[in-house]
Amino acid sequence: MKSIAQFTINYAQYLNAEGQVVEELPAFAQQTDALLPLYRAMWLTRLFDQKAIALQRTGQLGTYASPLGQEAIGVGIGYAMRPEDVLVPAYRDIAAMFVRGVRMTDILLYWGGDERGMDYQEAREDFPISVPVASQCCHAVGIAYAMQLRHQPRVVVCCIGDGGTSKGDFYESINAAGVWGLPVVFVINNNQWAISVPRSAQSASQTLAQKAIAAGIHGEQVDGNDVIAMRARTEAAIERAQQGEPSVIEALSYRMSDHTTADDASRYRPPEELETYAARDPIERLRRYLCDTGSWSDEQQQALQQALATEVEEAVQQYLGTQPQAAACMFDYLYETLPVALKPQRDEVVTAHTSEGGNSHD
Amino acid sequence: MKSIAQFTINYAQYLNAEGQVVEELPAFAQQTDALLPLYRAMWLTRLFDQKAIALQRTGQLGTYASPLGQEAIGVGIGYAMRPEDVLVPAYRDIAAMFVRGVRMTDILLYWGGDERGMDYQEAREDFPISVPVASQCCHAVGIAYAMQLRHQPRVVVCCIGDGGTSKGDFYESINAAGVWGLPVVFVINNNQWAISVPRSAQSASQTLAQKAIAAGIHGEQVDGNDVIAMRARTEAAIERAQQGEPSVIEALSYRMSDHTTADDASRYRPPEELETYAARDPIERLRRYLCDTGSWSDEQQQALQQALATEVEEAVQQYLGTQPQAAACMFDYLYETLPVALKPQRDEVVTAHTSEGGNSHD
Amino acid sequence: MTEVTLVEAVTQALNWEMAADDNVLVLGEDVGVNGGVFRSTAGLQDRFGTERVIDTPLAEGLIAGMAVGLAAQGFRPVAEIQFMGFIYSVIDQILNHAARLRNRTRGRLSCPMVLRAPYGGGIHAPEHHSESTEALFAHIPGLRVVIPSSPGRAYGLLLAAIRDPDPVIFLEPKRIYRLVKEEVVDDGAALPLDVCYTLREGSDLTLVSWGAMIKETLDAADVLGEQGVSVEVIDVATLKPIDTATILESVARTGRCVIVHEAARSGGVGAEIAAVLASEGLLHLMAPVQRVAGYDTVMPLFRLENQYMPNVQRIVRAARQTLEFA
Amino acid sequence: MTEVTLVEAVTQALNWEMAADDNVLVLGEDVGVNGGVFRSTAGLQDRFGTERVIDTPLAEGLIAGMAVGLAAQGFRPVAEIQFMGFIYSVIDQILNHAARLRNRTRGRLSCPMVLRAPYGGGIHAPEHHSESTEALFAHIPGLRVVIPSSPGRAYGLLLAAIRDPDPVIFLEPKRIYRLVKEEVVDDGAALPLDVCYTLREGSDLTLVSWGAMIKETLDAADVLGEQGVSVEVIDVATLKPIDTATILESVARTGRCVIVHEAARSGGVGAEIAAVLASEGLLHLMAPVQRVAGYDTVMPLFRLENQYMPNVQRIVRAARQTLEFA
Ligand SMILES: Cc1ncc(C[n+]2csc(CCOP(=O)(O)OP(=O)(O)O)c2C)c(N)n1
Ligand SMILES: Cc1ncc(C[n+]2csc(CCOP(=O)(O)OP(=O)(O)O)c2C)c(N)n1
Ligand SMILES: [Mg+2]
Ligand SMILES: [Mg+2]
Repeated sequence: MKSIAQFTINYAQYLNAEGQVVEELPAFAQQTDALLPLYRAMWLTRLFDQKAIALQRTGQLGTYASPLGQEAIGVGIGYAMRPEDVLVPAYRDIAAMFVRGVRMTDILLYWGGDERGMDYQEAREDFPISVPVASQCCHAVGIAYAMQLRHQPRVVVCCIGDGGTSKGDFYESINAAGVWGLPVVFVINNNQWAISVPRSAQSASQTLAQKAIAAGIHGEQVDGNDVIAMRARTEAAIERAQQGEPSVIEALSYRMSDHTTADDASRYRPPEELETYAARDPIERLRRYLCDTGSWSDEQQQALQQALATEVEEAVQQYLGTQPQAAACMFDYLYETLPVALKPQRDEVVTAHTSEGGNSHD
Repeated sequence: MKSIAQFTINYAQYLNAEGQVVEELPAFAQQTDALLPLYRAMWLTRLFDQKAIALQRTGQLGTYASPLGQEAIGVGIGYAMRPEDVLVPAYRDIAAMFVRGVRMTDILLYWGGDERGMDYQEAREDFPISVPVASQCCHAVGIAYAMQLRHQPRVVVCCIGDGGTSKGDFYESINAAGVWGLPVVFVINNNQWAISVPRSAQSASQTLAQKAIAAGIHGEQVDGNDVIAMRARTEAAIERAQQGEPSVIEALSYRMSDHTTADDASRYRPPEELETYAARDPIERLRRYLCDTGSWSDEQQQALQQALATEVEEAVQQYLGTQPQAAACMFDYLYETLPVALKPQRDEVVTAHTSEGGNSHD
Repeated sequence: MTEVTLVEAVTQALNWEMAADDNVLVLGEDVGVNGGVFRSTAGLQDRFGTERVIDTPLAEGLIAGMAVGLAAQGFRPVAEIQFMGFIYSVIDQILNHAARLRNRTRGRLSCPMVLRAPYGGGIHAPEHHSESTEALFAHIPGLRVVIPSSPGRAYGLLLAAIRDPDPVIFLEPKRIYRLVKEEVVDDGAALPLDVCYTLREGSDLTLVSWGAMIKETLDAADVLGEQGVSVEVIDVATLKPIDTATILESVARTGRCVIVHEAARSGGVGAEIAAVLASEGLLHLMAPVQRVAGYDTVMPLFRLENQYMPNVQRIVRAARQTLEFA
Repeated sequence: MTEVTLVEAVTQALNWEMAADDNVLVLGEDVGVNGGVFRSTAGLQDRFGTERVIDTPLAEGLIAGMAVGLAAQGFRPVAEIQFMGFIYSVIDQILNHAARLRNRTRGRLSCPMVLRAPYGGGIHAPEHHSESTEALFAHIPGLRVVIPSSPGRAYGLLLAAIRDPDPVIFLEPKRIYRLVKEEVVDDGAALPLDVCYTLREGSDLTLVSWGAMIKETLDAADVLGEQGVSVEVIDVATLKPIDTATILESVARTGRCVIVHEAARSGGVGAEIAAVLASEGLLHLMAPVQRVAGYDTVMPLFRLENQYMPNVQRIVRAARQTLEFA
């Protein structure tokens, strides 16, 4: 027997859990000022998250999936991407979506049961949240193929969870990305859980990054709670992607919340885990670094939280004040033009909800 | 960045293309006599194959998928397996099926459009041929799980093609096998083509064996035209599987035929390839070795071919002489007991084909 | 004898049969420690162990295909798909393998598996969590498709499904998982498959439905009853194969039929029932067969889901039209 | 103007539209160098290059999902699934994404893709290669399902499908791929979707069918014609949404209807048509609506496939029963 192929998986971290620099910082992070927008974006996500959960608990929002503790992944991705790139998110990727310009109101509308929350005003080519786990990976391949075919200097970033990597769609997609050398980056948010199923029960693979080896593409592991590493490694992957080298990035993090507001993690999760991972919080880590380098003060912190709280509150008010859609709208975007055969059904809805004092615009 | 995981893929070959020993032979192959049954089984498959193609060409068989040039893979698998193991084959794996005891008549019935060709008399727990590519891998996982749960010292061997490795089912299955440490061996017949799509267009991965890395299980490459290597490495994999270590074996070979009798490979295949690979033929290679070691003569060869030709001819006659099933049989194995609601449909078929002079047994 | 909800009845049936038959296994996503996202497998892993109550990786095709392999080995796997919105990746395995393993091997191998999934709208669930696509399965030869509409039928039909020697798709109307409690004798008694359940007898009109819509249908029958209409209510229960005899016999008496289902109208199982009436029952029809169903559009997100789904008002309106037809 | 077969008409339409619109792409297994296992994409890769005529890895879910991504970027992908027997892995992408991308984004993104697949029995193909499961798609809101039955309609309807701004499942009856040649003007003229095609006018009986069964249906109409029966033959052509107006109008005149399809009877698209007749057409029905269809069993391997599929004899028998009903 002779060895015919060898592979290595690397791991990247710049700031450790204590906020100490463990590796020379990438260029963009040399000026601490440049880190403030990332810090702000992580805080925005966190405050939004608290509010969304409060809305859900008070019956003003439907089921909602919290990104608590994983804000660095999305913010890193968001800042690594250029406006012309395309994000293909899963349901827990609102941090990245916010950076992309998706309004908080839209996210609330979506989880509040209103399709208009997927009609983003910015980043209009980004895909809406994908609920069927891993299915979005195939879309990312198609979008990346489109970019390649048009010789556009653009890249797709596709998000997926650790659980999602067990699904065939993920594998079929990374494999196809390799075949065509597509401009796409797959980022795995390895938050250690897929609802109640721990990472160890999803795959015997030592890392999730090594899934890339099956596709013959680049794979690496990144500390997903280090926003500097997330941004730096995603940028590097975007750069490679544009040269025809797709990647898989496994971002190590932890789901500090329940799976969604419909879940109760205490049923299956050892409580110690929360403590362990709380100590690795991505926001606290950057705050320490900023403070230690003298770039951040308690006053600034207070001002930031106040400003963001106001922003969030405005979005909530806009959400709560949004008039419901007319019932008949359920037919209005089904096809570009409603087929004749469906008109009577639409009419029935219009009649039913006009006579009931509904607010059909028809 | 630090390296956190390393992987290696090995390659095994005992007899090279010229029939020379390049690595110390495994125990079972030390006595050349022990190789004769394997040699015989490869020849049987090849003669059967010629006959099947002839039947198809003369309108006596439907579409048929030839294993020409890949006989060593199936024969190696067949001899590595114990009767109590379970084979889960694809459509090109008749060499292994014959060794398992499936009758040539059954294979002819199957490709001749008769379900009875899947009612094997031996190896009754083996799965029938799977036409939907890669779907059989999931069955293998279920069967292996059953064996593990019953603490049986049995193993599943599941066959798939190089094209099949691109399909999510394959990946979902090897991944699950890893999670539970199941007694299963996946053998990839890498015959370089999936109909008209070359291996290089299926995946950017350097080997197909490395797909195993994504599942955290053992993967290796074997010369699939070396029946000694195929048997030895499959045996080793079966041994490991019983200890809870599943494997992927990539068997390197070449599809010397058209994809099926419905295909015309000259449309897409560079003719040089056939020459290159003809020189690596698995049967000729073993013949050379046997002759070189003085274990085989031209007379023996002639006698063998004659004996096998007779065997094949008997199977063909049995096939051609098989009475068709009664039309109503299309209802008789649908459920254990035909639901009342379906009786009228069955009656209709009985009536139609009795009045037409059909041979319904009803 | 205690009062249980529909979802508790499912758990009871699973408990009963796992205790009675070592070959019964449960597998799916989050069915183990978590006891299922709706708690339908709660306590099973504690009682029967991690080997028989299996948390799988997140891969629905694998779950279904694995169940085929287990079933071929003589196990009776009860596989759960977490929501019907994620069931579509199993269709390949179900249609190409499970539903025909017995047929293709002329009985050498068989596939006594159950595939359970919660389905339907009305609980303000997220996107892709509210559809009713039972018709996709009801068209596949070799399957049974079973839908309970009460705790008692959930218990008895699930036991029957597990014991059935062939594959059964068992769809659970999640909107009524906890709607009512009912006394269910936990004695392991199965209910017959392949038959409709006549929930109420009547002579003026036949209402045919299944799943969660049985509630609205019964409520509509109440309303109509108050108006002096004698309504027969039939729960189809097994949607493949359909017991058309019971429906035809009923309509032969009432002459009028309204079919109610949550799934999109076109190509829903209601179409098959109406088609049978249009052929075998035509002579008895005194009025057009109406279908009160989901519209032929994507199930809206939850703010509008109630405007999508049939309700008592729509059923009563259709029933009145049917009754007044002359 | 030359005579072409149905499969050649498909190739012509693809050629025309790829030349006319740079955004049209073809992707699938073996569609490139090989030109498709039925030669329907023959020559396209030579003419339009490997980037626009894409041989994909063997992964149907990927093909469909990738088409969604391409379509969202403004391309018009025409994806091929090699045989309908392998189409089931795309249902997740088609139902959960393609069919609702426009709806869920309120029109921000859309999905102008075509998914082509050869389907149906009668060519002595291997296992899993002969089924007709169009009903699975015809139930999915947001889709169009189109089936041509002649070279001319293959050409015109495929062009329409590619130009349609929404997803279309385009199923090609492979038994008649090369059955007849017909003159087709290769001028890029599309035929309308969403309408039935009345192939023959008549006043005694309406025969409704689609796909390859149009041949048997027309043959049966001939036989009946010789018996003095005036038969109207309707090719449904678009199975989702169905142009029920044309069918209803016809049956209003003839009072009698037989529906013919190759797919299994229960839950087939014939059920929907019969159901519409049972509601909106009831007053005109002078005889039960019959369905001559595949049986509700697994399509047998090819030795018995002809006993499974409807034939002229079965259609004529049903027609006579319908005509003689009083
Ligand atoms: C295909 C599919 N199967 C099942 C589900 C139900 N479900 C929703 S989230 C989830 C777990 C996903 O875990 P992971 O991929 O790790 O993402 P996370 O939620 O941890 O971000 C499951 C099983 C789904 N949405 N899609
Ligand atoms: C899921 C699926 N898709 C497509 C096909 C059609 N098809 C039959 S064989 C084949 C190629 C398979 O290639 P490979 O896996 O390399 O096996 P080989 O035929 O070379 O043995 C294809 C595309 C199929 N049978 N199943
Ligand atoms: Mg996770
Ligand atoms: Mg191959």
